[in-house]
Amino acid sequence: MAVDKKYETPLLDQLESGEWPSFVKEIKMAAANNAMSNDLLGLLEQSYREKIGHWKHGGIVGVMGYGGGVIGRYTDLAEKYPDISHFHTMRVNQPAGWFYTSEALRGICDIWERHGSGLTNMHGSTGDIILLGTRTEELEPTFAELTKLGFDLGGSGSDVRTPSCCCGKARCEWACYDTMALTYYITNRYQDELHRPAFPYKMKFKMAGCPNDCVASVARSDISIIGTWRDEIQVDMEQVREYAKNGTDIIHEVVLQCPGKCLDWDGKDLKIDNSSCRHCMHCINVMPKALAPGKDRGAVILIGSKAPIVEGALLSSVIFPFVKIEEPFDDLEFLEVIENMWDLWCEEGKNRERIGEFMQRVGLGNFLEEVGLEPVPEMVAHPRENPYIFYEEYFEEE
Amino acid sequence: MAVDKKYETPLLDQLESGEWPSFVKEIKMAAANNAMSNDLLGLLEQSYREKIGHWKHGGIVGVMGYGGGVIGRYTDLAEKYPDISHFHTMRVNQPAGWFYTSEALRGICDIWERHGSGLTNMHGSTGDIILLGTRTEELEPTFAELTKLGFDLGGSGSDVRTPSCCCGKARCEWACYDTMALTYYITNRYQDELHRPAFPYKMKFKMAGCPNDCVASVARSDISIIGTWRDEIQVDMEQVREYAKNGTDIIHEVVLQCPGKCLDWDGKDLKIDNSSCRHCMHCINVMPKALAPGKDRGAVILIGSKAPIVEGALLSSVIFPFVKIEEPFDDLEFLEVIENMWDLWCEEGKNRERIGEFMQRVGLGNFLEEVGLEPVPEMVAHPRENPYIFYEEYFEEE
Amino acid sequence: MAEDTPKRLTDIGPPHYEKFLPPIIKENYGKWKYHEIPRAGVLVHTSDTGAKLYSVRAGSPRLVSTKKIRMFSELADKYSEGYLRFTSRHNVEFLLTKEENIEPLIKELEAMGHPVGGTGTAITSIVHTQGWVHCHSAATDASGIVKSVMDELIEYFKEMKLPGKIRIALACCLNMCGAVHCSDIAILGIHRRPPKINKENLPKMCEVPNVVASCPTAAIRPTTYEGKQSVEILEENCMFCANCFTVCPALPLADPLNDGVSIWVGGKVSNARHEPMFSKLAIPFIPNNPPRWPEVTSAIRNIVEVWAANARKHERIGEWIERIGWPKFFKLTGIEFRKEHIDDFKHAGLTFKRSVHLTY
Amino acid sequence: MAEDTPKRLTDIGPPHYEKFLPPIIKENYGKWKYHEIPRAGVLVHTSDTGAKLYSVRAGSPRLVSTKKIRMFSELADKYSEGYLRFTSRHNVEFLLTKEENIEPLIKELEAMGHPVGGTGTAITSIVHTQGWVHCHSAATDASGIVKSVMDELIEYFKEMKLPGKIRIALACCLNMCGAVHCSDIAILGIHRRPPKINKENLPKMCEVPNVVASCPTAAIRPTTYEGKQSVEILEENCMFCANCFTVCPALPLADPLNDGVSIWVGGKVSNARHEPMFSKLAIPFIPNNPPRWPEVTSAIRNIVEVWAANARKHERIGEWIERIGWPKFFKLTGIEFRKEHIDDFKHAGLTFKRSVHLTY
Ligand code: SRM
Ligand code: SRM
Ligand code: SRM
Ligand code: SRM
Ligand code: SF4
Ligand code: SF4
Ligand code: SF4
Ligand code: SF4
Ligand code: SF4
Ligand code: SF4
Ligand code: SF4
Ligand code: SF4
Repeated sequence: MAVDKKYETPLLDQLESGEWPSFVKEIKMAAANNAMSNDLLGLLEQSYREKIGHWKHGGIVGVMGYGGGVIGRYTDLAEKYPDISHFHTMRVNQPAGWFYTSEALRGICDIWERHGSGLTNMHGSTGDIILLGTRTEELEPTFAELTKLGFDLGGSGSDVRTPSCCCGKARCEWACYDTMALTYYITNRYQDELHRPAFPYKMKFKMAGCPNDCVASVARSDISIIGTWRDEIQVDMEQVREYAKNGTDIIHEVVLQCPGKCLDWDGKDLKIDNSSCRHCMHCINVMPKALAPGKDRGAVILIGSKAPIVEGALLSSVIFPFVKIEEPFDDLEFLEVIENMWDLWCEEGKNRERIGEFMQRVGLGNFLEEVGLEPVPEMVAHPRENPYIFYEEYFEEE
Repeated sequence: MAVDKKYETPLLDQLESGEWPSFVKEIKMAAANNAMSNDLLGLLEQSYREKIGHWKHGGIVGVMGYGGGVIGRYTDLAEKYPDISHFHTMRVNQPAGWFYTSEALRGICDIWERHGSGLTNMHGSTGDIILLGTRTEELEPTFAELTKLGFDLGGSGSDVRTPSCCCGKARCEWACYDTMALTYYITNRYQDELHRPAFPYKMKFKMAGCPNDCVASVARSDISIIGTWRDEIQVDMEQVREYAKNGTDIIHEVVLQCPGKCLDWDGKDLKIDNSSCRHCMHCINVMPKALAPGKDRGAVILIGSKAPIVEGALLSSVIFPFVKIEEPFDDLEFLEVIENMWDLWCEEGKNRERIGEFMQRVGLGNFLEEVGLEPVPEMVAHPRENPYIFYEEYFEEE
Repeated sequence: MAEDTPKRLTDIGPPHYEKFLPPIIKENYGKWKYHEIPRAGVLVHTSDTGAKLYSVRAGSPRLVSTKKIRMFSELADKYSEGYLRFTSRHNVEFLLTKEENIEPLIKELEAMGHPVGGTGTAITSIVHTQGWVHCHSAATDASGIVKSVMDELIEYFKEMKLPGKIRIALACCLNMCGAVHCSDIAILGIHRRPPKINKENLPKMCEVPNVVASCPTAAIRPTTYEGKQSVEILEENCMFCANCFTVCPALPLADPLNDGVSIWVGGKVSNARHEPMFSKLAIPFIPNNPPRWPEVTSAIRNIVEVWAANARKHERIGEWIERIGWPKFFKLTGIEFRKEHIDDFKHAGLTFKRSVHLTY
Repeated sequence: MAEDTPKRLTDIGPPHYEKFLPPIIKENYGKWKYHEIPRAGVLVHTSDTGAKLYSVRAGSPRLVSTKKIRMFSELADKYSEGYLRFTSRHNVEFLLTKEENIEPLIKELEAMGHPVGGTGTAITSIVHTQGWVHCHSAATDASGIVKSVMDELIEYFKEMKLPGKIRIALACCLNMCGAVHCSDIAILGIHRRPPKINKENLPKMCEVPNVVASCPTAAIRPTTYEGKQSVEILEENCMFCANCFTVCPALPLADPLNDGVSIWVGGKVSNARHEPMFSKLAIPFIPNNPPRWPEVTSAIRNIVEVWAANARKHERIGEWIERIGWPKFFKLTGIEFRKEHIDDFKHAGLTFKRSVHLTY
């Protein structure tokens, strides 16, 4: 259905030129047939003119039986832009690795053109397919059609958020474990936790196949699972010499940039002190034809990263220095430990306290004790510098 | 006067053997003629037996008109060891650089054998000559004799503490300013602040001639003055080659260890990117005959280092990235700024709050504003990582 | 149950990814041996079996209409047997088995307005968030700045001519949904005025204890207003984080005159060479200037180009600055160093320069 | 004033150092060109003028009697025209102009029980404090441990056979007068029990608000005892720092059964290569075992020797560990990693391992 109402958008129009693809064109494309998108265009132009947003805090809306997956949104200019008086987002759980067939995509488009704004984010920064903007009464029918197509909603609120991962073994030579298989497994194992918020705050998983961390898991997931190896870097010395011959300055580009200072190059052989290799990937990245991660592969499990609110941003920190990630995933011990952590966090965490903040508040040592993990030096960048030790052991007079 | 009383010291006696010089022998040497030292021996043996000290908090004792320079000390076993019922320490301000003539030393020995225990520390860890142990009534006569000999007391309590310095230009080729002259000057400029505690807490100065920091000033002085240069490292290339010839592995020992990554060595010439040199001294330390600090020399002024109590240990931090230290010292601008800091600290510092802690509490930015310094990037390791900015400027509706 | 009321499906989870993998990937899953990047936007992965997969990456605004998704789908049908994917930075990738399809696909993509590039040492898409398009919390727009910056930097997307990887991200408020805290260059929307208290609504909409607890600087105190529980704000303690607004809609901070963006530099996520690093403040404030935020785009071009001209190969912005020192960064970029740059939050003391490792 | 009541001198400051400088130093002040270390304990400084100064460095227990000072003075008269100095680490140095005096001086010093060494990559004297000899606050003795450790390590004082500089320090309580917080190896006296409250004396001797404020962990609360202001201590909040004892003598912590030392490693002060670093906890607790603290001496020998066997040239302990990683340090030294090693003070989170830069 064509849309009659037409807004002047002199400011937004300026964002149609230039070589980078234009989101304004996208909104206009949708607006041609969609009243919601058309009103969005008008509203956005007004925001550009006034330099202020026009959205209100969302109330709680969603689909029956779920507590997450929908972000409620209403404009504060509903009289002027009635078609976006509701403009809720549906978060649809993407397939692991963001692989699609054209057919599957068209299925989603069909649904969303019927029930929503015809606008999406491919993808949201957590990883979901974001269906951007619809009315409350459309949520349930959209959901029914999505599930029929084989898609389910993702997380929002204080639940497990939609796990995501790098393409891993599907398209990368460095994947040290099967990121997509694990992501699929974890997403299914925690369907209940994902759809029904019961935690003190959100809980994100991200799976990266190697230390390059192409999903930024160390920076933005409560549980970061990052592939690595613990034996020796695989070397094809002929290929190393090939790189040197073809212009790679191995001393300056590789040896001098190795953080473990474990490389040496005499013009013929690359010597690697694997025992102080930090598994940073740099030498492998520079010479992918010559070097590869070792054969004894697995992952490091880290927890706790998050954005700055309230205590300052955190990166995830190591709790398992190395685990094998092999089928059957049901036997993965670290997942049980994570579940213990959730129990503890649910019991003792404060409202809106992420697990990384919680762990810091109770102290890593105490936290480990509670969840039944032994402290190991891999968990710290370095031992304490201050002498403020809560000694728990002491002798008593006999 | 020979001492009759004799203690059995089977535990301490065990510390007379071994190649390292024995403090027990020193106490015994003194104890032969000195009743205080003799009682100290008995007391110390008891401490060794019981694994506990036997000293009480000192009350306030001192010489007339001074608030510092004496540490009062009493044993809790005064009946058993009456000669050390008082056992106060006098801190005597050492000559800059700890240079002495045998004559001067004998003068001090003469005084201390007459008035005290005959035991000293050469020196205390702040730098003073420590005259270890005497009675209250001996303080004034000792002081009179010391001043007659040309020596004065050092600091203690909440005052300027005895400044100290490395030997600098007297015996080191790397001194970038005259540490001993500056120390002498500062000690005299602040005689009043040194002898009459009027600060919230102690205030230590340490002067090091170059970034090697042979007096550990960066770790243990409220004001650390560390020599450096800002032009190019002086190079005698012939001598560099000489080192290489004599076995210095310039690539591994120097180039690879340069923190600024500013060196390169092709077997003939050492290339230095002085613009990213961090003035760490390493290359110069390894090849003292070949390299030397530049000619445009001066110092970095840092403030705030201290031991851990209460907020955790601090290293000093930069407040003047580079100042020239040239006579007349009366014109040194940074000393005026330090005096401003003292005023601010006296007004707003809490009791027992060192200036480093104070600066952190009020915020470096505010602190600079109050003392009239412009913020420069040299003052920080890096700009803030959190977005919690107290913006002070904003626009107002016209 | 009657035949025609279908069972309501829940908790089915996402579709299994295998359904969407092209045969070449299924066959070579876990067998990839190495990759090459013959030109910006094209990756060639070679398998142990000798098989070769050609991935063609095109830029996307992320905010895409279903129409555009249909257009992508058509291209996929034409050139890559219907298989395509999106990347973790929201680019679209077509998964080709035929080398000869690369060039025609690129032509069509570019004709559609989707430049091909973003691989290797090219600048790739800007991870970003909702802004004025959908979020109540935004201090700036997201898509508009991203479009403007990418237009400005387009040559670096289309060619791989930089010394190392560089990742730009944008978040429209301190919640940082764009996870900008670890980016080479981050654009962050900021407020500069304390919340305005909607006294009428606050008691109805918000739990006072939660509101008080939400403030990291203890700027919020409980009080009463017309007999009802309310809050007051100590303006001099507020650093405009909007956390109170997140828990209480009656405390909006948006202010057209004083909202804008800050620029941060030197973060990274990968473990390559240096451990992951947070971004650090470069430019404390640039006012919102829609539709094209020219001050922001030129500030970013400047940083990119100064880095490009001075960094060593593989050195990311943070590593480069660590080598040359922050004073040099400010000097080379001409950015003014101000009080705002100096940390005064929890670990502030640890950011002071506690050595004489200085450059002159 | 009568002739025989001398004017009381005050604020005269220290004697001018020039009075004590040997002529060769006065003449070459600021002109030194380079130095050499022909053997442990001997420094040769050569001036622009060609003059050469020979410094002979001997170990000292620091706690020296006036008799010993007189003996040093005699040696100075005999070999160095009466000139000598002490170093910032309490060694004594004789300042010779005659090369031929070096050997006889060394002989006499060694005969007196003062080994010569401590230069370059030798281990030099241990900076230390008062201990049971003079301080009320000590959790251990200072001089006794120092003597025992130096006896154990004497070969490393007399020869320069280590990979780099190594600085050992001792402090007998957390006040850290020995400034051990930045030492390659630090020995730190510690308590492990909370203060015992001397209820009778406390009201007389201490200001309750000061006492309460002194506690970094808020373990002290005001209370009353027999009608007078007093304090109580929440034992589980106390980490035994003794700061309360420093401000209040009625709160002693010393406990023969539970006092002892902890060992810290990896600090440094110089700017050479790495910026200054704090020492980090290696061994949380070793009980006091006078007179020779054998567990301490062997722990330190172990650390020194593991470092010596594994470090690269010039690499100090902290730099070496930074290269190989802490897990490797614990493995190589055989020291057990325990809960106590994990920081839980103010900046604890910053010490967690926030990357996958791990060695296996
Ligand atoms: C849609 C999305 C941004 C986008 O455009 O991609 C988003 C949008 C919102 N985020 Fe987010 N966050 C999104 C990914 C993130 C990320 C990145 C990530 O997940 O990798 C982060 C940083 C990582 C982290 O979790 O810390 C993030 C950190 C936050 C925070 C701060 C959380 C914290 O602990 O500091 C909030 C505030 C809150 O939770 O109340 C927040 C809150 C919000 C809310 C719900 C606003 C609010 O206060 O209620 C936003 C709804 C916007 C809207 O109107 O649609 N969002 N949010 C992302 C989710 C899409 C998806 O499901 O795929
Ligand atoms: C004598 C000396 C140790 C030694 O054997 O060398 C010493 C001895 C004492 N120091 Fe100290 N400090 C001595 C240098 C230091 C240093 C090192 C330095 O100055 O370079 C430090 C660390 C650096 C610093 O200032 O932070 C130091 C940090 C402390 C502290 C902790 C201060 C803090 O802010 O954390 C205290 C506690 C206090 O001030 O109440 C302290 C307190 C004490 C007291 C006065 C004990 C007390 O609580 O009242 C000790 C008297 C011992 C006695 O009975 O003689 N002493 N004290 C040093 C002074 C000798 C001299 O004048 O040359
Ligand atoms: C497709 C994608 C994964 C996915 O499942 O979607 C991916 C794919 C590859 N990454 Fe990545 N990375 C992808 C996001 C990332 C991210 C995440 C991010 O940017 O948010 C990172 C971390 C960035 C950071 O540190 O801030 C990332 C850090 C790397 C690195 C480390 C580079 C460095 O020097 O720090 C490499 C190694 C290299 O390129 O030499 C790498 C290498 C690769 C390789 C070469 C791996 C391979 O052999 O296939 C792939 C092609 C890279 C290229 O674009 O040149 N990838 N890569 C992501 C593409 C995003 C995009 O559209 O541009
Ligand atoms: C005499 C003394 C200064 C004084 O005025 O008393 C001194 C004198 C020299 N120091 Fe030092 N340093 C002295 C304490 C220090 C300290 C302070 C401390 O240990 O408490 C440091 C900082 C230690 C630290 O970082 O923890 C210190 C760090 C250095 C360094 C840096 C070494 C490094 O690699 O970190 C050098 C350079 C070198 O040796 O290569 C150095 C070099 C030198 C030179 C070679 C300078 C010169 O050209 O004359 C002198 C002979 C050193 C030697 O012993 O081999 N000096 N030196 C101090 C002797 C102490 C002693 O008796 O052992
Ligand atoms: S994280 Fe590693 S395995 Fe995954 S796509 Fe990136 S480089 Fe490949
Ligand atoms: S992976 Fe990194 S640390 Fe290991 S050898 Fe290669 S460059 Fe060095
Ligand atoms: S600090 Fe520098 S100038 Fe002073 S003695 Fe040490 S090396 Fe020489
Ligand atoms: S002084 Fe240090 S930073 Fe400068 S060139 Fe020498 S080794 Fe490098
Ligand atoms: S960053 Fe802030 S304004 Fe932007 S989408 Fe996230 S919550 Fe909303
Ligand atoms: S904006 Fe942040 S700092 Fe200001 S009152 Fe709200 S929560 Fe507190
Ligand atoms: S370290 Fe503690 S016990 Fe030792 S002298 Fe200093 S204050 Fe006294
Ligand atoms: S010893 Fe320290 S932690 Fe314990 S009560 Fe006293 S001041 Fe507090």
